[in-house]
Amino acid sequence: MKKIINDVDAIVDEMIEGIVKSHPTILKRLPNTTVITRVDAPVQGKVGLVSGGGSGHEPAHAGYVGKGMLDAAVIGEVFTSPTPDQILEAIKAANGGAGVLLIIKNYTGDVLNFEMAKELAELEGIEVAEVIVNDDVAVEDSTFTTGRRGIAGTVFVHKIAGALAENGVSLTEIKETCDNVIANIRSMGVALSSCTVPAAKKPSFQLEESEIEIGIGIHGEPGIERVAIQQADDIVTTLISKIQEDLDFTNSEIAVMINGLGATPEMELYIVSKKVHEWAKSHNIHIIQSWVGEYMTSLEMAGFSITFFKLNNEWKDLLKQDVATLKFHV
Amino acid sequence: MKKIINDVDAIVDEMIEGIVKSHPTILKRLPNTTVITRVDAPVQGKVGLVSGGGSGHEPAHAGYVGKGMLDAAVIGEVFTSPTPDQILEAIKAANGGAGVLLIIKNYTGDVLNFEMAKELAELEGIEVAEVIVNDDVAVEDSTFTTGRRGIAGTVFVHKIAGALAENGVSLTEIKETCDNVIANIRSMGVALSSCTVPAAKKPSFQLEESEIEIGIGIHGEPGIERVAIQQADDIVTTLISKIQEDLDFTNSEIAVMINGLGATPEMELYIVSKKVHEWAKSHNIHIIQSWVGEYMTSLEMAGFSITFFKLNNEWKDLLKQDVATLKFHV
Amino acid sequence: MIILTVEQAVEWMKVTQQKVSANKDLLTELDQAIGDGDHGINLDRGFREVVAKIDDVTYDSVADVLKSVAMTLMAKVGGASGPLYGTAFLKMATTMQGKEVDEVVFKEAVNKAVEGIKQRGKAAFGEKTLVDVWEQVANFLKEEPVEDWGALPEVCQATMEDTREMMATKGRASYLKERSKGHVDPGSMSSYYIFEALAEVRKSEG
Amino acid sequence: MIILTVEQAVEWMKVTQQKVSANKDLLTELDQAIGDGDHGINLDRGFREVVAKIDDVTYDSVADVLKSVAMTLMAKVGGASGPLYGTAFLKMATTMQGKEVDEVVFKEAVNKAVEGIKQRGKAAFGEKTLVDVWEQVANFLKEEPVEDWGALPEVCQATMEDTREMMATKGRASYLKERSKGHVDPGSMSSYYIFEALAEVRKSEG
Ligand SMILES: Nc1ncnc2c1ncn2[C@@H]1O[C@H](COP(=O)(O)OP(=O)(O)O)[C@@H](O)[C@H]1O
Ligand SMILES: Nc1ncnc2c1ncn2[C@@H]1O[C@H](COP(=O)(O)OP(=O)(O)O)[C@@H](O)[C@H]1O
Ligand SMILES: [Mg+2]
Ligand SMILES: [Mg+2]
Ligand SMILES: [Mg+2]
Ligand SMILES: [Mg+2]
Repeated sequence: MKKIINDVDAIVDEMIEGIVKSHPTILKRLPNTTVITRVDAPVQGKVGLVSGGGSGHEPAHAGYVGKGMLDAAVIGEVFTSPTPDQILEAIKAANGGAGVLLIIKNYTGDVLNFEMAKELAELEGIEVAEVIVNDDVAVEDSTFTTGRRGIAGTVFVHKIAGALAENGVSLTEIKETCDNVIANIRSMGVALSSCTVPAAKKPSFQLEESEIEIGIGIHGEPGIERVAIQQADDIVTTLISKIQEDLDFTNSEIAVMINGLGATPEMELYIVSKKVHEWAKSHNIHIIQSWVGEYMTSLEMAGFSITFFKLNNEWKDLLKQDVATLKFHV
Repeated sequence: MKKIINDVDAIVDEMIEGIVKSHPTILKRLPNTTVITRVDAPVQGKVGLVSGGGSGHEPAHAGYVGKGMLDAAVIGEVFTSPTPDQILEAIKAANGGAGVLLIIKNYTGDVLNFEMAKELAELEGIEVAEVIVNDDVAVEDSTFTTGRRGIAGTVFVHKIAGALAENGVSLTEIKETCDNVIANIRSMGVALSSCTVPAAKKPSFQLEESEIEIGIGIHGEPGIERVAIQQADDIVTTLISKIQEDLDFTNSEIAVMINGLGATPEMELYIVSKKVHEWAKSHNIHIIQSWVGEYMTSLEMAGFSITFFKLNNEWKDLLKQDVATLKFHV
Repeated sequence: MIILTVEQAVEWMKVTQQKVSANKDLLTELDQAIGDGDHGINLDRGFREVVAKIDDVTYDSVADVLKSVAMTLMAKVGGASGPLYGTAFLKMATTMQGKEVDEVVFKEAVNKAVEGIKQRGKAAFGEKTLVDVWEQVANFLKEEPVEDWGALPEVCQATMEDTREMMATKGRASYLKERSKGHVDPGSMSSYYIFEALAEVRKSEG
Repeated sequence: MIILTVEQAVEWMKVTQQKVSANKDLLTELDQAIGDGDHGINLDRGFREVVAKIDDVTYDSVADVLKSVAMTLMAKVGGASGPLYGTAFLKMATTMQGKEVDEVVFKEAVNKAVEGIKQRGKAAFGEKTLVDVWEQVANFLKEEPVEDWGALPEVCQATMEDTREMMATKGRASYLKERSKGHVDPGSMSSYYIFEALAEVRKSEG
């Protein structure tokens, strides 16, 4: 494991320092926390938006903080949900008097810590709502299980919520729209190689030279099955077919995200994107806008995920609305 | 070698198709070429800007095509300069009657092919000028050698030239400013791992589990020396010291680029950026703006490069001027 | 009869920390097999902070010790296990509040802890989580007189071993479905260390 | 006496293509050692196109064949070697224009090719590039009567071997400085195949 780090225990702290030193006109750090906010947070009268999770998924989530998107990102240890005290600080810093929405990815750890923070914030008189993103169709959605995971589709939820908040929409309405948005987003990923949590010193899992893992989670959680490496077009077809099986996108206008997991060259992401566009066309699915790049990574994992987001006219406009973050652009 | 590809001979073609299918409002492909241009190229009366090189460096160069930056990118085979006929097509497509500037990176192949294309274009009556970027201080600059290579600093040249062209500045003046800009840019990189040219099937070079290559080129050309992996701060100090030795940045205002080579997590790039900012501060170098991310990659190589660009007031404004490309944002 | 003094409670946490730190890599490896490979790292960080904290303070009651433990775990562990262990120790502390810790109080405290974890995690016995060990401990304490509590580690170990062949239905391991079988649950393993530490502390000082 | 017919020129390119394709991986490996690992890939692509092209057309003169070769290499190879080989064949074609290829014409063509390459690449003999082989060939042709040209492959091979211990001062290998020693220059190796193919074609038909 070769990593460009200093002290393994200081990685998150040094990364946060690096981010705010690099972009002081957009972002600031709340002193003595692992929270990054807009420089101008809290924005009075605007609903505050807080997201976050373990680190190792950069540019998520600090890359999505800024006008038109998030007010604060809470950053946990690598692949580990942040703690309620930190999330509470983020909520307080994001609260401009109109309440705060927590955008949570559906992992037990994230849900537990964010919900505890929500309770603490409510005790302090802040109105807090939450939405839980669960776009990963690799995992079965059942009331007997933890349910589908939240992966790259979360970025679209940030964008829609951010645009609504900027437009002065109320907390209740934003939450309602986001729940509806989440119901229209589906994703699935594939890994070609593993990744190494710095403190763990060895790779999270092993893949043979010719194996890939279909349905990987963004922390290297296993997916649906291991198969032999295939042609790009076949891998893409497997992923989208599963997405389409879960939610029918036929005759819809959609936004697409082809998200690199860390080590996959952009060249390959565009080969994927070509097939996605061809497949969509032949299935009468209309791609309105595409994002291709690294949006929600898993350290240095090779692989990618595909996200489909079924749009209505309102959401189409919100997606295109101006935004001033480091890593999401329209 | 696991790659997300279909036919190894069709990689570049499929990538180009993927790019233009994904971003049809910004980019288009010249039919039967490996050239990508702005959708509205040629812009009448504006100096046309053409850059390019081998592929495998994405988002360079198609990611920098758009209003305020390049008019056309010519895309070669992986790590192989494009050919004069393709470059000629790009020149023709970029020419809005005010002449065309070629922004070339200093590699024998790139220089030969672009200069041949320049001659061909001149035969067709198009006024063409060229600038050659040579920011890589890992290579000695000597009249007896090929001279320093062009690496990530090239992106800043695109930006300044793009802003000038958008402002209606003439070809001669843009060339002159760019030559001056190039004289004020220095970069150096380090590799933690190799990369595999898809058609070559095996890695371009080998690094031991604990080795890094200081001064790597963006095609995996060797650098200055192989050393044992060190703390991030020490690697950074090595690179910037060499940069500073080559050109004194003390008391200057500068722009910085921390460029990931492909597989290095953004987390690590920001740990690097933290040190760069601290070092600059302690050396009385004023960082005005920072770019941290993947700008000029080497397929799935792990590592990064640091670029310093010494600014004057004019260039500061040009850097910040609006731009509408996929991957460069201000 | 007091079965846990303030000094013992402090010692309990120190021994737990030693066991967790000594087995950090093992816990992480278990979590790599069926989770995301951070459980040992998380708990090592958490219990080091716990010890650093309680070393600095003088406590009046076991409840105060455990409340401090709960707050520290909650603030320093993160992930799923942070809030769950935080809840467990907080519930114990609340139950012990204003009381000396005798057999009855301790049993009740563990019962409340189990309730708390199950409510937070929405997990039941047999879902291959740390709930399995905690609920088994509660059952054992209910049935056995305090003189026999020395057998606690064996009971925990057996339960932890039982998780190996289970299919996980909660937590990150549940994504693996059938493939989660064949691996011990990391949270059950760390819970075993906690109760093993408790037994050792009570034995050495009792 | 005609020493190269149109048929021989076509055959020359076909044999070259076979040699380059058969040694594609070797050429690429040499380039991985001191360059960027694409030389075999580049030339394999280029000469396949050359053969595809000349197979389709009937040519009136050797000059026309070589001009077509030059244009195809220029348009399909890329990198440093594309323009350099393109230039070499273009210069030969220009020199042969309107002439039959006898000993004098051929010598002059190679001389012009060497001049062209050196001018384009700004390289001289002994800088560990394909110039070394081409210039050595020119010298050899100048000194030896056409009857002895069968020794051409050995001459090229020796020159190519000489590049092994040189330090590169031009092209990508120059970045390696001292470390470029110990590896044969890939461009010299491919040039050797070109002249080996020429010798074979002349022998088999001569
Ligand atoms: N819903 C749940 N209820 C009870 N325990 C759980 C639940 N989810 C996970 N756990 C426990 O937490 C352990 C994992 O902890 P840890 O690795 O620190 O957190 P994370 O899964 O967030 O990375 C599991 O081994 C399991 O024992
Ligand atoms: N300036 C030069 N003059 C002559 N030959 C050169 C020069 N630079 C490179 N070469 C030749 O080109 C070969 C490399 O070709 P190739 O790998 O196809 O191109 P690139 O170096 O652009 O990847 C070298 O082995 C060398 O023989
Ligand atoms: Mg975790
Ligand atoms: Mg090349
Ligand atoms: Mg875990
Ligand atoms: Mg090469």
